[in-house]
Amino acid sequence: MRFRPANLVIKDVVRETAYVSTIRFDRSLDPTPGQYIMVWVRGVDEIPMSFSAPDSITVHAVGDATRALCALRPGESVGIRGPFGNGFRLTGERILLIGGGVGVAPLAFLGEDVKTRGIEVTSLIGFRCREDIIFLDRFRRLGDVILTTDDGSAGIEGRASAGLSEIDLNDYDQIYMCGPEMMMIDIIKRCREHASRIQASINRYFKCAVGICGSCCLDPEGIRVCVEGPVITGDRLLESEFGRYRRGPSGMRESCY
Amino acid sequence: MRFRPANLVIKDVVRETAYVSTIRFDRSLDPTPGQYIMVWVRGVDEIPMSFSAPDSITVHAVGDATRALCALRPGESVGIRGPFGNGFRLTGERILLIGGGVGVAPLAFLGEDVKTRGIEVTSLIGFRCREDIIFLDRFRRLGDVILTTDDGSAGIEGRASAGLSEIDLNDYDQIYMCGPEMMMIDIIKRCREHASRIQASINRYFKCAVGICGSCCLDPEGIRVCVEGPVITGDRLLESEFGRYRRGPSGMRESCY
Amino acid sequence: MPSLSGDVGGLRLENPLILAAGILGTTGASMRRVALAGAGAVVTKSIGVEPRDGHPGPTVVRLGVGLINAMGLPNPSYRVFQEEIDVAREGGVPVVASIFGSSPEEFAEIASALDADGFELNLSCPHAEGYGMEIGCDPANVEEITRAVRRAVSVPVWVKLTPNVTDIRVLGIAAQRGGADAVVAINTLKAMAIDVESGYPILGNVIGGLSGPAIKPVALRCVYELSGALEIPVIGVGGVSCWQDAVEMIMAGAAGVQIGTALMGGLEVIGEITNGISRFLDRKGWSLDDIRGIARRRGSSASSKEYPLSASSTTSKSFDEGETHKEVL
Amino acid sequence: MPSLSGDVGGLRLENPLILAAGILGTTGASMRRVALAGAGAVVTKSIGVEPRDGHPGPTVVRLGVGLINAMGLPNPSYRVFQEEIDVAREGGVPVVASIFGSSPEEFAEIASALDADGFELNLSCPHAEGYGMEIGCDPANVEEITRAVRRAVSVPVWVKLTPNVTDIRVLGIAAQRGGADAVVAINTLKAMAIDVESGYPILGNVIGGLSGPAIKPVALRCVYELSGALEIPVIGVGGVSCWQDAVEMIMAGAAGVQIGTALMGGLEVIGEITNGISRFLDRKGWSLDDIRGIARRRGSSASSKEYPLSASSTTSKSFDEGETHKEVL
Ligand SMILES: Cc1cc2nc3c(=O)[nH]c(=O)nc-3n(C[C@H](O)[C@H](O)[C@H](O)COP(=O)(O)OP(=O)(O)OC[C@H]3O[C@@H](n4cnc5c(N)ncnc54)[C@H](O)[C@@H]3O)c2cc1C
Ligand SMILES: Cc1cc2nc3c(=O)[nH]c(=O)nc-3n(C[C@H](O)[C@H](O)[C@H](O)COP(=O)(O)OP(=O)(O)OC[C@H]3O[C@@H](n4cnc5c(N)ncnc54)[C@H](O)[C@@H]3O)c2cc1C
Ligand SMILES: Cc1cc2nc3c(=O)[nH]c(=O)nc-3n(C[C@H](O)[C@H](O)[C@H](O)COP(=O)(O)O)c2cc1C
Ligand SMILES: Cc1cc2nc3c(=O)[nH]c(=O)nc-3n(C[C@H](O)[C@H](O)[C@H](O)COP(=O)(O)O)c2cc1C
Ligand code: FES
Ligand code: FES
Repeated sequence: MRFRPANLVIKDVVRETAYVSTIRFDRSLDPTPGQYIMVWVRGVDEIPMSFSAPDSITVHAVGDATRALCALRPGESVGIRGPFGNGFRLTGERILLIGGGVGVAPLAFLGEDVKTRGIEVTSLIGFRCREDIIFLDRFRRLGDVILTTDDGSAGIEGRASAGLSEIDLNDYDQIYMCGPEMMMIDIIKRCREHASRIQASINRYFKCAVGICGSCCLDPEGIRVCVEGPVITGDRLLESEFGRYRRGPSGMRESCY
Repeated sequence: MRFRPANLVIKDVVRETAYVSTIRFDRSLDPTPGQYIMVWVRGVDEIPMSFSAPDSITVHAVGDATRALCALRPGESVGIRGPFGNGFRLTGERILLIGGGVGVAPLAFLGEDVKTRGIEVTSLIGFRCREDIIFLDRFRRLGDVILTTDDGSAGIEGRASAGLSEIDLNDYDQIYMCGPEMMMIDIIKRCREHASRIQASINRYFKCAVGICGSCCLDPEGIRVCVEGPVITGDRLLESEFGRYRRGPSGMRESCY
Repeated sequence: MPSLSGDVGGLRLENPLILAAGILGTTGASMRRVALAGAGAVVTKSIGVEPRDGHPGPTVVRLGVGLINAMGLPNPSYRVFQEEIDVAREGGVPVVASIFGSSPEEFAEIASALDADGFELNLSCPHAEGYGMEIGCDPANVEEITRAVRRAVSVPVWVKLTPNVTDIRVLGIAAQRGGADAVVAINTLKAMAIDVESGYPILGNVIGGLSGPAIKPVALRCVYELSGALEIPVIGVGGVSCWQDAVEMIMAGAAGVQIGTALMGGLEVIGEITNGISRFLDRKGWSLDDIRGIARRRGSSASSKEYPLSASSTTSKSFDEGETHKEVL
Repeated sequence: MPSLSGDVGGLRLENPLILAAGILGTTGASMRRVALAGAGAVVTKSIGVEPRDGHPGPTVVRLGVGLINAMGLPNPSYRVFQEEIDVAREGGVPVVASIFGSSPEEFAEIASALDADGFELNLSCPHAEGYGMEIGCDPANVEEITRAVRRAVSVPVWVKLTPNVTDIRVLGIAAQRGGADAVVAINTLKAMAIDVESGYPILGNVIGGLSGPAIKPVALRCVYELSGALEIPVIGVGGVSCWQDAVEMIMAGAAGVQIGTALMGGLEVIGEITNGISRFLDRKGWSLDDIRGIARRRGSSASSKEYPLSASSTTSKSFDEGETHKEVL
């Protein structure tokens, strides 16, 4: 078993939007969709990133590490630990993907992965505006797509939840979700009766990523999201802190966004 | 792999002579004949001992540790590391065993082991006197036995080498030997032409038994007897310190006996 | 099954296995979960005066022989931590608050403000400037800080010592003089790892603390030395990952045993260890008191070259070979 | 293939990999064999004034993470050891005599009497009363002993330091002040193991020294600290078992790398490591000088949060996954 950070060379960096880039490595890490890696941007920090494909991550530049990551060029390298986490559990014949913002990345990977097994995929994806849209082609290739933008500059106007009216959730064996916490909890609450069929990839503050430091634990069960997640079912999320608060790097409670 | 001393419970202790006892453990360690274990007599010392059977050692009480070992009773236990070492390499259809004193112990085990494979075994075993004889029955069950005693109180009078005249070494594919160093070197020198067909189990001062401390190294090649031995071929011994000197616990050269 | 309950450093525990500081100890819920998984007590993450985010990542390096961490004492400060302790207490076992500060006053301030079943003074973290071992290497500091907390609270006070010194007994004696109810040994060993592909030290903080199987032989030696030198109990910690490790610690003289890095393998290890200890005592017909410190009694006969005591009158068959010491993570 | 030759602590070596003291160093023949297997230099078993048989057995405990030994400095005394050095020299590489004593006079007596290519002063063995770390923990002793030997001989003098102290740099500075040509770090960590079946400490001497993979993270930290504090070279030792370990040591600042416990796996490891270093340098287009101490240069950028330097412009395909760090014995 490999323990230390592996050196991964960047093959190409595709600018998806002004703030989002896809970084493709020169080899696949053979992840399950929904799994993540800890990406060490040397000299800066180490941060969790979901796979957007077996050999890529899609990064929203929001701070030091993500900015440094997006600034790397082909031929440069990062250290990675992982793949870690449970990933999405595949079940059923017809599935729905609900994503928001850069959260659509692991869903695109999931959709492409299950498509090869003949599963029927519908996607509901939301962005802030037309300029923020990523991976629309990837989702279209998978099946029906419902697109929303907060400002109505493309697709249905409103949050992703605005697209829910276009579909009947009973049609889907399983619902996979990734996006901003408030978006996800909002949808889970709206369709409580389907909560046990929802698998959501969530964010918490990860430090060790090996289930030992306690940084990522979810109240009130103390779920270690870094190893028992990041994919958690909707019913467990409903009974948790999710959507109410989260913890920052110090362990201090913060509001979620 | 097991690293620490294993706890071995003593099943019975058979007094073979006034100074020699066979200690049988309650389970076999699955050794190859010629291999040895480090026997930790707790509170005293840890010493190397060849197997006299898959589940036993035969101990000549010569000092603190061997005396303490012989004084243990059934139900008591020792710590053991091993089996270690190369053991005898089986080759040929007809073999000769040449043993002296407690050195006959690993040969009895070897003989019984090869006998099950239909190999023809002849034994030449020497003791100081009738009272010191051990395992005569075990060797008789294997095939022809030539017995010598230094004082002539049983068998041929003289050292084991005195029995050599009774046999033609050319009859044997391989010659296995264990006993006092001077006896062994004497025989190897007498039959130089057979030296490459001789496998002798030799003693050196073992401390670590894992090939690292350097205590057991044989000049001039620096053979680590604890891991590359204790069985060494006659031709290599002829070119070595064997029979000329050995080293004590400090590494100081001593005469051999 | 023999009882594993008893007094450990002034606390009555159902079993001697205790969650180590800084392991799954950030939230009350996660400590409660560890308690429900079978720990005899839990120790919180080390809590200080002000909130700290900790060092930049990577904060851990996993090795085959253990883990190096440089978390950097992240904590939300004692001002918001009482609620976590209260939730942790729902686990039904004593909750010991690990605390750190840069002076006796800071330590006393935190201890006075928190309601916990005991306090563990972190005088041993090897990677936080101005805290932990930086002050805990000096016996005068250890004594003074212990005394300050001892005066401030009425619950048991444990002092966690660093092994990164020439003679850990000197620190133990200082803690005892300051009025500690127990010492806890050991915190991590100062260590580092380098990424050969890039030449970068892996940890964001460059230097961190080594834990896990690698340090158990050192921890055991410290527990043995301390328990021979002190009158107060010693709580052993460092690399315990199977019941044999815990038994070794107790045989070296430990009153209790903490577990940290091994929880990386899941919380089940807690039950495995406590069950393992029970089965071992059962097989041997021994009690915890029989084996506590036995190594010193045996060890002294080694040098006097007496005849060995019989190790056991049971057959080795009952010793399942599958139960050999698990030496590696 | 890039050259691995260079000056290490005052000796010109064909490669920086050196046999550690006390490993296969009792007889000249065995050291010659190690030299012929590819070591750049060999260090002898530590030699004293009088013959010593060493401690009763067991003298080693093998663990999954390393080895604990308490040999007890067995040696035949310097009076009979010259012949071994002479035989060892037939291996064609420098032979460094490791020596120990209880006073500057004893050290100087032994060094003056032996003809070797260098001397390594054992001020660090953790399990011999009156010798090794018992005197080597005190910087005043280290300086005085180093000076005494420095005056007595004209060949390079290396001082081997113990990690069982609060700050190893203090000892390094003392050695440097005493006139050492290099320091060697580290000797083993004080440790023990207990047999749970019987309660006996396993080692005949109860306490011994931990070596092997378990201590490499600590050794690396010591080398890093020393090379940042000293002007004289640092020779790294402790747990090196694969080429990556050796490269890590050099990146931490080591001028040379010693190898001990890993030889338990056979002498072939010497060639594997030197070849591995060569292939690595080749792939990266780097020299030994390029990578020596690189971790400090990289590490300082970490705290200043600068943008990262590119780690490498080669593809990771050339990094054979089979060549991952071997963390365990
Ligand atoms: C399982 C998981 C998968 C993720 N996948 C993606 C992805 O595919 N694409 C993407 O762009 N982002 C992803 N993120 C979020 C990403 O990790 C953060 O945006 C990143 O860590 C920010 O770091 P920074 O230094 O750029 O910003 P900072 O300025 O340091 O932080 C910005 C915010 O990011 C969050 N954050 C920072 N560090 C961490 C951390 N170590 N763990 C969790 N959150 C952190 C905090 O909430 C912080 O407020 C994922 C997070 C998790 C937990
Ligand atoms: C591979 C090997 C297999 C052996 N097999 C047997 C056997 O089957 N039966 C048997 O009776 N003896 C055997 N011996 C010899 C046995 O190990 C010694 O007799 C024993 O170690 C003596 O220990 P003591 O404490 O009783 O005596 P001591 O008084 O300590 O020593 C007596 C003599 O035994 C030798 N000796 C002591 N310790 C060691 C040691 N650690 N390694 C090697 N030699 C040592 C020394 O030459 C010493 O002079 C074997 C030795 C070796 C190396
Ligand atoms: C990730 C991590 C965080 C730690 N945090 C703390 C801490 O906050 N306070 C403390 O006293 N010790 C802390 N420690 C040290 C442990 O409590 C323990 O002393 C050490 O890890 C050795 O035990 P182990 O080998 O069982 O992990 C931490 C250890 C690790 C691995
Ligand atoms: C069996 C053994 C014997 C040793 N003897 C000595 C010695 O005589 N003098 C010395 O300075 N160091 C001695 N050491 C320490 C080693 O030289 C080295 O510093 C230590 O083992 C760490 O390196 P390693 O992990 O590569 O073994 C010995 C180590 C072992 C394992
Ligand atoms: S990030 Fe450390 S436990 Fe999850
Ligand atoms: S006994 Fe140590 S090398 Fe053979």
